[in-house]
Amino acid sequence: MKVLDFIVRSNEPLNDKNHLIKVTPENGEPLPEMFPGQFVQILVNNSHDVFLRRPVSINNIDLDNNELWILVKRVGEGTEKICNLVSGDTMNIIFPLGNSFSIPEKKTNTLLVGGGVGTAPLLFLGKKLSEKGYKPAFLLGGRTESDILQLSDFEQYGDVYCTTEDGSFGEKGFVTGHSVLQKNRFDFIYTCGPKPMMVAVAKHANSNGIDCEASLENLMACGFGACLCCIEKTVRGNVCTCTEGPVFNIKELTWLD
Amino acid sequence: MKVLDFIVRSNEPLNDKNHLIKVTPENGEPLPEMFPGQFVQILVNNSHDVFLRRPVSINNIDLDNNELWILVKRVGEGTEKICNLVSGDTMNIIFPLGNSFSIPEKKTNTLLVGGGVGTAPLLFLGKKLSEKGYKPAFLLGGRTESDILQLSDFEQYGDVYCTTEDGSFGEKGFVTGHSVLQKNRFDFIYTCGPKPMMVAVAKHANSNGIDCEASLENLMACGFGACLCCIEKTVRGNVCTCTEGPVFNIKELTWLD
Amino acid sequence: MAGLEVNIGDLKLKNPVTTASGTFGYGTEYKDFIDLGSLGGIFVKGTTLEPRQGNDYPRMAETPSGMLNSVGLQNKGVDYFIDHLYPVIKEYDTNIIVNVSGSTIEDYVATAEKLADLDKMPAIELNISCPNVKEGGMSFGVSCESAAKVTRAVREVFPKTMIVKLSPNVTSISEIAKAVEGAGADSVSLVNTFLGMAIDIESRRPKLSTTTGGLSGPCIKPIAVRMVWEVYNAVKVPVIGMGGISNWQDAIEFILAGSSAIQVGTYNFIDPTISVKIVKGIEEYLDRHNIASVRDLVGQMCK
Amino acid sequence: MAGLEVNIGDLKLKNPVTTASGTFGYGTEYKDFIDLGSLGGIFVKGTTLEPRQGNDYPRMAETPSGMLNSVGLQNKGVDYFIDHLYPVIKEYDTNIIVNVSGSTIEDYVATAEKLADLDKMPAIELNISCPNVKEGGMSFGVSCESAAKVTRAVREVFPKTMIVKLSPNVTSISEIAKAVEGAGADSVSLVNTFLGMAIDIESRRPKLSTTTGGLSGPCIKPIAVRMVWEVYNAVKVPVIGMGGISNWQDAIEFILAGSSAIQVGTYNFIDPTISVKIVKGIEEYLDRHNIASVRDLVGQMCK
Ligand SMILES: Cc1cc2nc3c(=O)[nH]c(=O)nc-3n(C[C@H](O)[C@H](O)[C@H](O)COP(=O)(O)OP(=O)(O)OC[C@H]3O[C@@H](n4cnc5c(N)ncnc54)[C@H](O)[C@@H]3O)c2cc1C
Ligand SMILES: Cc1cc2nc3c(=O)[nH]c(=O)nc-3n(C[C@H](O)[C@H](O)[C@H](O)COP(=O)(O)OP(=O)(O)OC[C@H]3O[C@@H](n4cnc5c(N)ncnc54)[C@H](O)[C@@H]3O)c2cc1C
Ligand SMILES: Cc1cc2nc3c(=O)[nH]c(=O)nc-3n(C[C@H](O)[C@H](O)[C@H](O)COP(=O)(O)O)c2cc1C
Ligand SMILES: Cc1cc2nc3c(=O)[nH]c(=O)nc-3n(C[C@H](O)[C@H](O)[C@H](O)COP(=O)(O)O)c2cc1C
Ligand code: FES
Ligand code: FES
Repeated sequence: MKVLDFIVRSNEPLNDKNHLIKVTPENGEPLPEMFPGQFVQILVNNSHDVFLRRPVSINNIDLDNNELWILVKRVGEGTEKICNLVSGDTMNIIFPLGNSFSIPEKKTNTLLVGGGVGTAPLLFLGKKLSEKGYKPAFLLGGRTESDILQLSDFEQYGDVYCTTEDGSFGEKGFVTGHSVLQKNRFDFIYTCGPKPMMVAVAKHANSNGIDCEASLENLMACGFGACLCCIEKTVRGNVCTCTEGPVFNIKELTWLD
Repeated sequence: MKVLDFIVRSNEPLNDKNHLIKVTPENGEPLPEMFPGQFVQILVNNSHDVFLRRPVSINNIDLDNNELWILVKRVGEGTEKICNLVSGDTMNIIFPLGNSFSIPEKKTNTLLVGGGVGTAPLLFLGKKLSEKGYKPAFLLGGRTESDILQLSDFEQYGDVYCTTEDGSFGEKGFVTGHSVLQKNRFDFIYTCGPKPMMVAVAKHANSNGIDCEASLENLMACGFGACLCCIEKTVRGNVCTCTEGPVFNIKELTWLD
Repeated sequence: MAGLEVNIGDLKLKNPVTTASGTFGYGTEYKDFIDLGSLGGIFVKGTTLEPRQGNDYPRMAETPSGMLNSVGLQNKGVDYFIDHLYPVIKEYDTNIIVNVSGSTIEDYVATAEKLADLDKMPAIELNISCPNVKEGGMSFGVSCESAAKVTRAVREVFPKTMIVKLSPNVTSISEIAKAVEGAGADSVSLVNTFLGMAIDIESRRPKLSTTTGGLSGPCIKPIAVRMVWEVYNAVKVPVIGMGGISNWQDAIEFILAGSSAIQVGTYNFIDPTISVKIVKGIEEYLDRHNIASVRDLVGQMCK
Repeated sequence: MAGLEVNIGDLKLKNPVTTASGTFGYGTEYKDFIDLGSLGGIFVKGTTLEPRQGNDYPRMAETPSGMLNSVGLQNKGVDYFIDHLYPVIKEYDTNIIVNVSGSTIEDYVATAEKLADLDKMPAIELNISCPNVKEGGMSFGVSCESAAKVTRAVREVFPKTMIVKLSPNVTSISEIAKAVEGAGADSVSLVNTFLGMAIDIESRRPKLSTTTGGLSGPCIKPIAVRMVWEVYNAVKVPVIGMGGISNWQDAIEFILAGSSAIQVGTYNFIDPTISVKIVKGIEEYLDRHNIASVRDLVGQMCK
C-alpha cells in the first residue's frame, strides 16, 4: 500500500454519467503489480461536503503508459468532483487495496457478469484471464444501451453478451435472464454490480453448482483495515470488506440464507 | 441588497499575491448604483475549509461594461480560491453592503491614504471625487515597489505619492512619514489599510485638525447586520461595522484614546 | 399540494420553517432578500430586560463547517423593542417570536410580562441556554431544577405559547426537556449552541474575546438530530428542531427525528434566501412522496 | 532542535503525537505508510475481556467535516490480543497502549489484570466513554460516581500508568476528570466521540444500524479544545487531548489548551501519514518560536 499523487492524463466521458479517467504517478515511479478486484481510495479536493476518501475499483493497468484506469459514475458530490477533473490535475490515491478475484489454476469457462459501473473491475479481470490463455465470456447489463460501457475493450478479451432493461441493446431484461446462461456451460462466475443483481447471480450460480465470486461495495471510511466500518457478515463472522474483500466467494456470504 | 451570481470576465494578477478580478451579473441585469467604501460578500465554492462568505471592497464600477471590480489579496484559503477563479467561472455575491465614504459638499483638498490591498476602495473613491470635480491626492504605501497596486489607474484621478519600506519606490518609510503631508494642506483624509497604519494616519489627522474617515476590516459572519459579530467600539457604544461602517469618522472611534 | 401548516401550542405556523434567534436580526435585515411572509415564523434576537452592549470584539471565529460566536445578547432591551421594533415588525405577515433572555429569574419574568400584553406577539422563546453571558443564560439550562424553576416562574405571567430553548451542553437533554414540560412549557426548541473554543496559534490568544463561545452550523447537525430524537421520545409537547440546517434535506431529517417545526440559523448568513428555499424543498418532498401533511412526517423515522 | 519528549505518569513518549484508539488498528495497518517508530505512542483498538462481533452494518456515515461510527468495540478479546497481537507489536519502537473497554467493572478489572503482566506494555487507557455499546461503555463515563468506581477498581490491579478516557457527552467534563483523578488515574484523555445520528431521508431509516453513533473529525474540534482547556484547569494530572486533529496547527492548538500529548484519530483515514507530518510540524513550530521543549507550551494560551 502506498499513498501517492497521481496526474490525470485523460478524462473521457463514456456517457452522461460515467467517466473513464487515466492517471499516472506524478513522480513517474512505475506502478507496482496490482490484481483485478483491487481498488484505490481517492482523496477528493475542492469540495465543501466530501470529508472521507472515495473507493474506486481498478479498471485497468496500462503498463506501457504506466497508467491506472478508473471508471467513475457520478452519484454524488465526491464522484462529481472526480469526474470534473481535467488532464493535468492531480489526485491523491491510496493503492492498491483489498484482495482480488481468484484466477483458476487450470483453464476454466469463466463468465464475468457486471451491471452498470460494476463492470469496472471486470475489464481488468478479463484481461488477466485472457493473458492466462483462458477465454472469458462477459455478460453486461444496463438499463439502456448507453449504460453498456467499454464494449470494445471487453470484446478484445472474449465474447460479450448484453442485456438492457428497455431492450435497446442485447437481450431485453436482467442479466440473470440472458439465454447464454442456459446455452453455455460456465464453471466460474465473477460478478460486480448492484447488490440485487449480484444476489440474483449468486443464486443462479449456487443452484447450478457454479463457483462464484462477488465484489462488494460496502461503505468505507479508511479502506485499509483500520476503522472496522466496512464489515460484511460472513460464515466466519464479521470481516472487513476492504482487507478480506472486496471479493468474496458467495459461499462465505450470508446472501443465500 | 441583493444576492446574485456573477460571471468572472477577467482575472489579472497584479503581483504574486494580488489579483484584479472583474465580474458581471450572470443574468445581465444592470448594476445598481453603488458608493465608494461599500463592499460585497463573496461565497467561496470548492473549498474544504471555507464556511463563511468573504468580505471584499468594491474597487471600481465600470458602468460601460456593467462590471464590478474587486482587488483580492491571497492571505488564506478563501482569498486563494477567489484568486484562482478564471474567466467564465461564477461567483455568488451579496451586494452592495455597508455605508460609504462621505463626499464633501464643497471642493475640498482630499488625501486618500492606502496601504497594501487597503487601497482597493480608494480607487473607486478617487474616481467619484474626481467626477465631482475635486482633484484628490493619493498616498499609497507598501513594503516594496510591487506592493503599489493600480498606480496608473490612480494617476487618472489625481497626484499619486508613494512610500515603500525598502525605498524601492517613492519615499522610503511609512505613509505617515511622507513629505507631502508636511508640504501640502489637506482638509479631508480617507484611509484604508492595516490597522496600525490607519491609527497612525488618524493620529496625524487629528493632531492637525483634519477631518478623517477610516474603512475598517472587522471579522464578519453575515455582512448585513444580522449576526452582530463585526462590532466596533465607538463613542456611541458597540455598532456593527457591516451596516454602520465599514467607514467611520475617526472621531467616532476609540482609537485616539 | 401537501399541507404545510403546523401548530406549536396555540401558535399556528403556515409552514414549519422559521428562523433562529440571533441569526435573523429582527427580520428587517432579510427584507431585501426574501418575502418574510413566506416563513412560518421569525425568532428575533435575544431580548433582555435592560439594554446590553454584548461582549468585546472579536466575537466570531470560523471553524470546520461552522462558527463560534460570543455576541453575548447585545440588544437594546425589551422597552426599546416594544417601543421601536415591535411597531414595525408586527406588520409582517408571519409570526414574530421574541427570544427572552436574562441573568435572573426576575429578569425573565419581568421581560415576559411586558411582552405578554402585545397583541400580534403570540409566543415567546425562553432562552435558558445562551453560553455567552457571564451570569444566568446557559446555567439555567443545565440543571433540571433551575430549568423548571425559571419556566414555572415565567409560566405564571405569560399565558400565550411559551417555548423553552434547551442547551445541548448537558448529559441528558431529555431530562431537562421533561423538567420544563412539567413546569408548563408548551414546546421545547433545541439546540442552542455548543460551548466551544479556538486558539490562534501564532498569537497564542483565544480567537474570541471571551475565550469560549457558542458553536453552530452544519458541524453540530448530527448531535442536534440525535438530541431532537431523544427529546421527541421523552416529551409530549411539540419539539422545534435546529442545529446546522443548511438545506431542505436537513430540514426533513430534523422533521423525521421529531421536529414539528425547524429553525434555520447560521446558514442564513451564507445564503440569506435559504429559508424560503427550504419551504419549497419540503413541499416538493411531501408531494413526491404523497404525504398529505408535514404533520404526518414528524418523528416518522423508521426504526 | 526543540525537545519533544513528554511524560504521562511513568510513561515516556519520545514526542507528544500518538494515534487514537479505534482509528489506527494495531499499528500494523499503517506500517506501509509510515515509520511507526517515529510516533510517541499508539493507542490500539478497544479491547474487551471476551471477543466481540461489534454492531451490524452499516456502521458509518459521513457528516459535515466528520463522520459517525458505530463499530461497537469489535475485537477478538484480550487473550487473543496477548497471544497473537502483542508478540508482534511489542517489537515496534514506540509505546503501545491498550484501550480497555468493558460492560461491567469486573470486565475492566479482569482485562487490565491480564495486561498488567506484559512487559513492554507501559500503560492502558480505560475507555469509559464508548457510545457504541449497549451496556457499560459510555454509561460509566457520564457520572462522577461510576467513573470513579471503575477507575478505583482497575487502579487496584494495574500498577503501571493508567489513563482514563473521558466522554464529552456530559454537562461538566471537568467534574468527571476530577473524580477519576481522585480515584487514582495517572492521566485523562479526551474526548471520545459525541453521540450523534443521521437519517437517510429517502428510506427514512437511520444511517447507522444502531440509530445513534459516535461523531468524530474536525467538526468536533472547537468543543474538544474547550473541554481540554476546562479539564487542564481542573486537574493536576497530565491531559491527553484529541478530537478532530487534522494537521500540526490543530495539534499546537490542543497543546496550548493544555494537552501534554495529543491523539490523532479520524484523520488517519484521510491521510495515513498525517501523524508523522504532525510530529515534524510541531518541531518546526517550536524551533521557529525558540521554544526549548514542547513541555513549555502545554496550557500556555495567553488569557
Ligand atoms: C471497493 C469499492 C469499489 C468501488 N468501485 C467503484 C468504481 O469503480 N466506480 C464507481 O463509480 N464507484 C465505485 N464504488 C462506489 C463509490 O465508492 C461510490 O459511488 C462513491 O463513494 C460515492 O461518493 P459520492 O460522494 O459521489 O456520493 P455520496 O454523496 O457520498 O452518496 C451518493 C450515494 O452513493 C452511496 N455511497 C456513498 N459512499 C459509498 C461507498 N463508499 N460505497 C458504496 N456506495 C456509496 C450513498 O449511500 C448514496 O446513496 C466502489 C465502492 C467500493 C466500496
Ligand atoms: C469590509 C471589508 C472589506 C475588505 N476588502 C478587502 C479587499 O478589497 N481585498 C482583500 O483582499 N481583502 C479585503 N478584506 C479582507 C478579506 O475579507 C480577508 O482577507 C479574507 O476574509 C480572508 O479570508 P481567507 O480565507 O483568505 O483567510 P483566512 O484563512 O480566513 O484568514 C487569514 C488571515 O486573514 C484574517 N481574516 C480572515 N477573515 C477576515 C475578515 N473578514 N476581515 C479581515 N481579516 C480577516 C485572519 O484573521 C487571518 O489572519 C476586507 C474585509 C472587510 C471586512
Ligand atoms: C451569531 C449568533 C447569535 C445567536 N444569538 C442567539 C440568541 O440571542 N438567542 C438564542 O436563543 N440563540 C442564539 N443563537 C443560537 C441560534 O439561535 C441557534 O440555536 C444555533 O445557532 C444553532 O443553529 P444553527 O446551527 O442553525 O445556527 C445565536 C447563534 C449565532 C450563530
Ligand atoms: C471508527 C472509530 C472507532 C473508534 N473506536 C474507539 C475505541 O475502540 N475505543 C476508544 O476509546 N475510542 C474509539 N474511537 C474514538 C477515537 O479514539 C477518538 O476519541 C475520537 O474519534 C475523536 O478523535 P478524532 O476526531 O481525531 O477522531 C473510535 C473512533 C472512530 C472514528
Ligand atoms: S474501510 Fe476501514 S476497515 Fe474497511
Ligand atoms: S457581520 Fe453580521 S452584523 Fe456585521
